[in-house]
Amino acid sequence: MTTTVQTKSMTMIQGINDALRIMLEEDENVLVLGQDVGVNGGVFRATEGLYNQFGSERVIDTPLAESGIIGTSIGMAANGFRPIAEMQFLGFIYPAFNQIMTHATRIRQRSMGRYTAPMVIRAPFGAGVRAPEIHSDSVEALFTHMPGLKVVVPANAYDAKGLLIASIEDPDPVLFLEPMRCYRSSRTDVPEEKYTIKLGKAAVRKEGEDISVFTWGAMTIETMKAVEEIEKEENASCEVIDLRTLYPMDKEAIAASVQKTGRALIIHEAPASGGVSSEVMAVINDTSFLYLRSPVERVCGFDTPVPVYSLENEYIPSPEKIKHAIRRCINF
Amino acid sequence: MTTTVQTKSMTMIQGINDALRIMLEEDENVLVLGQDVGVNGGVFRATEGLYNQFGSERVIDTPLAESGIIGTSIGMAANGFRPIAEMQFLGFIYPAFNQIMTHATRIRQRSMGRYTAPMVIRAPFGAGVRAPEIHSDSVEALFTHMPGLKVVVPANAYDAKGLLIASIEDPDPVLFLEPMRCYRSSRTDVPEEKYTIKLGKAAVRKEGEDISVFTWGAMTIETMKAVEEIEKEENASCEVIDLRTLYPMDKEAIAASVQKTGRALIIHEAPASGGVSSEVMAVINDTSFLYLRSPVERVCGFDTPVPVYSLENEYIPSPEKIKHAIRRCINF
Amino acid sequence: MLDQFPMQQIINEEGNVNPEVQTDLSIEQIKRFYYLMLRARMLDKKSVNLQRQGRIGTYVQYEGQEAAQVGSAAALEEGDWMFPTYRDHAATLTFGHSMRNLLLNWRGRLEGGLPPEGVNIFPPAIPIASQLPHAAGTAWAEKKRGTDRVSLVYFGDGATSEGDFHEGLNFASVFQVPAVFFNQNNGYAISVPMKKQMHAKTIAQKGLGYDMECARVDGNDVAAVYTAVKEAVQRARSGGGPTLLEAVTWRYGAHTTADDPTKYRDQSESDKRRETTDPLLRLERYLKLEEAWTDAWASSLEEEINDEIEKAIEEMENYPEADISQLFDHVYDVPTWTVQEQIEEHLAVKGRKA
Amino acid sequence: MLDQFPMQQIINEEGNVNPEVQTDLSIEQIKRFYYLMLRARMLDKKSVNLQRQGRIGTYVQYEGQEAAQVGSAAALEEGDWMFPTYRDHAATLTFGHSMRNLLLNWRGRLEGGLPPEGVNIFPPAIPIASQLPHAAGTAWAEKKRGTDRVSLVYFGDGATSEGDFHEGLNFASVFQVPAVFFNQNNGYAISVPMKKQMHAKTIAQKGLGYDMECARVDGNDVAAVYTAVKEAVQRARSGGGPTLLEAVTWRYGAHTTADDPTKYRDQSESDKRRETTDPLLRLERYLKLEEAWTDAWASSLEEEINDEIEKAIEEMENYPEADISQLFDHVYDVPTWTVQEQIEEHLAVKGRKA
Ligand SMILES: Cc1ncc(C[n+]2csc(CCOP(=O)(O)OP(=O)(O)O)c2C)c(N)n1
Ligand SMILES: Cc1ncc(C[n+]2csc(CCOP(=O)(O)OP(=O)(O)O)c2C)c(N)n1
Ligand SMILES: [Mg+2]
Ligand SMILES: [Mg+2]
Repeated sequence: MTTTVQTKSMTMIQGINDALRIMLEEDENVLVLGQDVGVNGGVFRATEGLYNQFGSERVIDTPLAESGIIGTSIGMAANGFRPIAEMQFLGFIYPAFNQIMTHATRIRQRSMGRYTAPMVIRAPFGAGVRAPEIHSDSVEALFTHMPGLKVVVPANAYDAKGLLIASIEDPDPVLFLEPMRCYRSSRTDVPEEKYTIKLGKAAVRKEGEDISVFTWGAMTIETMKAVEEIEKEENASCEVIDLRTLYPMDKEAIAASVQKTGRALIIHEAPASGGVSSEVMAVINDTSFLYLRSPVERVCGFDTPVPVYSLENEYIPSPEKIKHAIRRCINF
Repeated sequence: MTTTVQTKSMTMIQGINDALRIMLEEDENVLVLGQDVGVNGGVFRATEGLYNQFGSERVIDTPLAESGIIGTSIGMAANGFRPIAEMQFLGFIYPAFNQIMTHATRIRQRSMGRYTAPMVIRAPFGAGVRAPEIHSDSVEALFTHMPGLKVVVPANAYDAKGLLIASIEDPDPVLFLEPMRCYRSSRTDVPEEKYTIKLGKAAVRKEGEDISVFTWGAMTIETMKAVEEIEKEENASCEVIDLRTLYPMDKEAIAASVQKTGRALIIHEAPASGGVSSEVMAVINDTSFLYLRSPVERVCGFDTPVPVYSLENEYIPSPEKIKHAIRRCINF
Repeated sequence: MLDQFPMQQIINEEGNVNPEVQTDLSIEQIKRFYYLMLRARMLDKKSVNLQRQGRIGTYVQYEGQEAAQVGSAAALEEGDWMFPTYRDHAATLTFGHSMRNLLLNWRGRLEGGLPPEGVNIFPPAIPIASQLPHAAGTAWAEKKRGTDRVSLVYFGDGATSEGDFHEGLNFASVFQVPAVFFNQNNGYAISVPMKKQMHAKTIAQKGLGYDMECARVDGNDVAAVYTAVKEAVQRARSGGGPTLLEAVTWRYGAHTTADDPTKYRDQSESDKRRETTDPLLRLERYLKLEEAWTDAWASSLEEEINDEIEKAIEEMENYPEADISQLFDHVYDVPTWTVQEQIEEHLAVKGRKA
Repeated sequence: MLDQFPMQQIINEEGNVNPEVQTDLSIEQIKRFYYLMLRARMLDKKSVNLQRQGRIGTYVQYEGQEAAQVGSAAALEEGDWMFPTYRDHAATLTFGHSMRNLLLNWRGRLEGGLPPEGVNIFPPAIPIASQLPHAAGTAWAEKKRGTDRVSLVYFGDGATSEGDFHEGLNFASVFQVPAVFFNQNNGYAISVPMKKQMHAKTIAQKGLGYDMECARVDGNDVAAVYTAVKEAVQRARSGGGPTLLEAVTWRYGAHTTADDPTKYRDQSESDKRRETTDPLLRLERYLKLEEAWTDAWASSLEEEINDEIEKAIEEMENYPEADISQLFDHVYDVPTWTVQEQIEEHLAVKGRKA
């Protein structure tokens, strides 16, 4: 028996919109709320059309107050709803830090399971779209040190839709990070129907033998470019793994790949120190120490704020830098 | 020529109080502010006597609003003062996250050096004093991924005084974390006069040959205990390094020790994932890969919130667990 | 503003009923309030003793605030939501929390945050003012579902300084949710007196910025508190939106058993108030004036409550030790592999030792 | 509340002076305001064009809000502090910011946040409302030093929802610092209209919760804005504490050049307002009534301003490219080893490639 799945070529922003629509249709407890998500359809158009289809009781323009948005979402989640709260940019999540850190992530434990916070916090993030300062912050690492939360980062339309639906259905709070640079940079074939991608599972973007390259979000773009080039320039075969979920990380996938290749490189645009790369290194250390043929390398943002946009191209890890690191690893 | 330094046996809380008093005396631009720091002398008595000595214009009881405390401190710092702001517990710093992340740490760069924020944020932290939930959070890692900020953690009275004075004199914002459990747990001889300890420098608490154990704050207590015991139980010699500054980390000290011993263990009470231990591992990877004889080990808190106090002894890394990790490392 | 927000009172310090107020509170209801306040006070006093004896940990007393807490809690109905702070055990007890669990709270037990099934009480909020948006959220959810349930949230004078106070009130007013913001103005946030906390003379007036109903009541007059909260709750139930209430009260004791109030205030003020504004004494005076008081009745109550408390203490002390599974249970619905590995390691090391 | 906070006006839409108001504004001052507003408007229009031509990046327009910004900025004196948002370039320009640097801001240059030496303007705040506590802080510092300098902080209607709005006002009022909180209520926070932002009918009334002086002015009447701010500034200077002012205005255009306002409002409202409430047109009418207007004067101003703008654009376009050192300079006083290593590596890879 074969089933045919209707697919449609979508940008990531369409995949996200589609996931939201499907879940709003399916479950009357699903709500979308945030600044400009209603009438305006979101500053990136992620919620376009939803206000008209579902009305102001389900797709809600809120006051400009991140702590209020998350705080009231916690109350609604504890009382039966499934809020999907948008932070207009990840760099504006900081005022809600207390609500996320002390409540969204802890209410399940604090109430011994009586109250839970099944909610999704969506946030566009990352550099490369020439946005003003703060807008481009990549602070995913902060949220991987926050027990009770899951952190998800899709890199294409297919993953975005499947991971977002899985996040909405997840019984725990999920931070869903949307790399702005991927919103419209490419299209993928996406099933029109509902499907989910299990949280916590990485995706092998490209198989290879000589080095494992770990990345996520928009840095998959630079990474794939670098890998394509270097495979032509050198006699090297690279494995590229998109982690997709940053907490909990896919330990098996990391270990399996490093144990095969013996070398590892991690790419992210956030500052190196305290970045998620360190945790990937820790997982490699814990699982694959004896397999390593060279130190783990990382290519990351500088230990500086993401710069104003005139300098962001210097800031974002370039294919050149990635290639350099691959070479150093392979020739160690 | 010899100079005699007058010393006094002090607890850490006395060392802190002494540092504050000396700096308030020396520099009229130094201010102390926070909740209950004035008339009451601080909930841990860190500011005892200062209100009476310096008056309400220099030692200031503020409203109960962390963002307001840090935000106004930024304005005062940019306008010539050196505020020392107390967060009553580190777990209550979260409402000020935005002010720290987007302003205190960035105003120097955003204004190309015109405005700066030479301020210290003091915060008691850590488990083990049977405090209610949130009070015991150890979230130092979050602040090591925040370019523009320095993060300091003393473990005894001598370091507390010298590091706090250095922090107050530092031209950049410093987060000064005070392990509550160390406040009165021991005494050290502390010079009565003013002295500083350079930020960014670790301290070798005990030299050894077979393994490097890195830790900071209250975990120096468990670590020293474990090391003392294991050196009797096994034929092993352990080097213990108190990092003291978590950002920027003392790379030289870490590398020198690991290159000598070939083994490393990191202890902290914060959750393992995304903890500062991962960054120490990264530094070891980057500097000392070829010297490593076994995987780096870590003994940390669980990936859970710090529990309510009935379970905190299960949560805090025990000497037993530290010994176990040392054995595993040495017998690898 | 003091004129605009006079302190509403029904029973004054001498036990006389304000002749200008229409109240339909019966003697029976007043007696019930007296019982509830006595129960709360006796539990509080006992808890302070338990702390001194080392049988529970640091404790947060509420003596003096019984009228504010009992009067407000009594205005709720089953199914309503309550959001307490660490100091609001008189309120949660009144609303049906388990005395044993309240005591377990001070033993550092998660059970302390767990009310009986069907009683909607959030675990007490520790980060000041963070619970206000939650209350707006649960109320909003009820409004969306079309029920008539309301949310009642407690917070102190100090809490009004936090951003979450403002955001909670603003959301509640914008979405006109059925929430009652109940402030206990006990004059101090630990050592910080109200005049250092705000330039405003009342907390009630803070409702003006949200075009929200707001009022100020004598928080030591249980009848006034009950009446004001009842009115606010009714308004909320019937779609009239949120209310901000300020109940002016006083804590007799320290901020917590770890606090020394003599560092920042003259405790003789508390002694004076015990003789004057005390919420229980006031009802005693009232009931005596109404000739509804007998010493026998009062001591029978005391006996009954004493038994209840002793039983709860026994249950608390016999309660099984916290199991290590409580560390990681309920962090996620299903524990992540990180925690699983950590716990296995932990148990392995412990086992080795044992 | 609308009655309690009437919209203060000095020059009405037809250019007539409100006979009930005592004003000592001279014709010369009004002409100066006209010039400053024209300068701001011409720069704004030019900037929108530059953005369309790709010569600067996304731009935030303020057309329509010139009276609010110019009138308030003109009330400051040298040494005072200004805290703008991304939309307040008419204010910063008036207070002495460099036109070239303002343009560089839209090229993603740090210089955009840097005013000339001696001009105290903070870089424009991006996280909404975060600048209010800063303004309270600089004002507090001046008070401590005993100077008479004040802080003036700009923020929008949307900003009033953030916790920092509340905390900033509360600190300012508790410590009675010389700060003026100047709200530009342009009716929208991106797409969100005021009525979804707050239940209150005015922003001025939010001062009541802090016992703070507060008032509401016609933000398109530069004379009214100037007068109200001047009064608040004088009060602050002389120890009278902070003030909250609401200036009711309107942005004609989009939120930014990346925004499409037709998604959420009828732009014909802007067209209508250009003919009625416009701040420049109003002064033109006033000056004509006063027989102080000549077309020659107006076009000489235009010419002068045009030259200034063209010169600034040239400077902006000839400005040297951002050097990579700007990435790490000024992150710390002295760069940490981490950054140093990262930059060395970066330059090495670049060098290798070059
Ligand atoms: C965000 C936050 N900051 C600081 C504290 C520490 N703290 C605990 S109680 C308290 C005072 C609270 O005063 P108030 O709101 O008046 O309530 P009360 O204790 O008087 O009932 C403070 C500062 C906290 N719990 N949370
Ligand atoms: C903390 C924060 N949240 C969200 C944003 C995104 N944002 C930028 S401008 C804006 C609307 C601001 O409205 P208002 O305060 O009325 O000022 P206006 O833009 O109308 O001048 C929003 C939501 C931000 N910059 N900061
Ligand atoms: Mg209080
Ligand atoms: Mg606006």
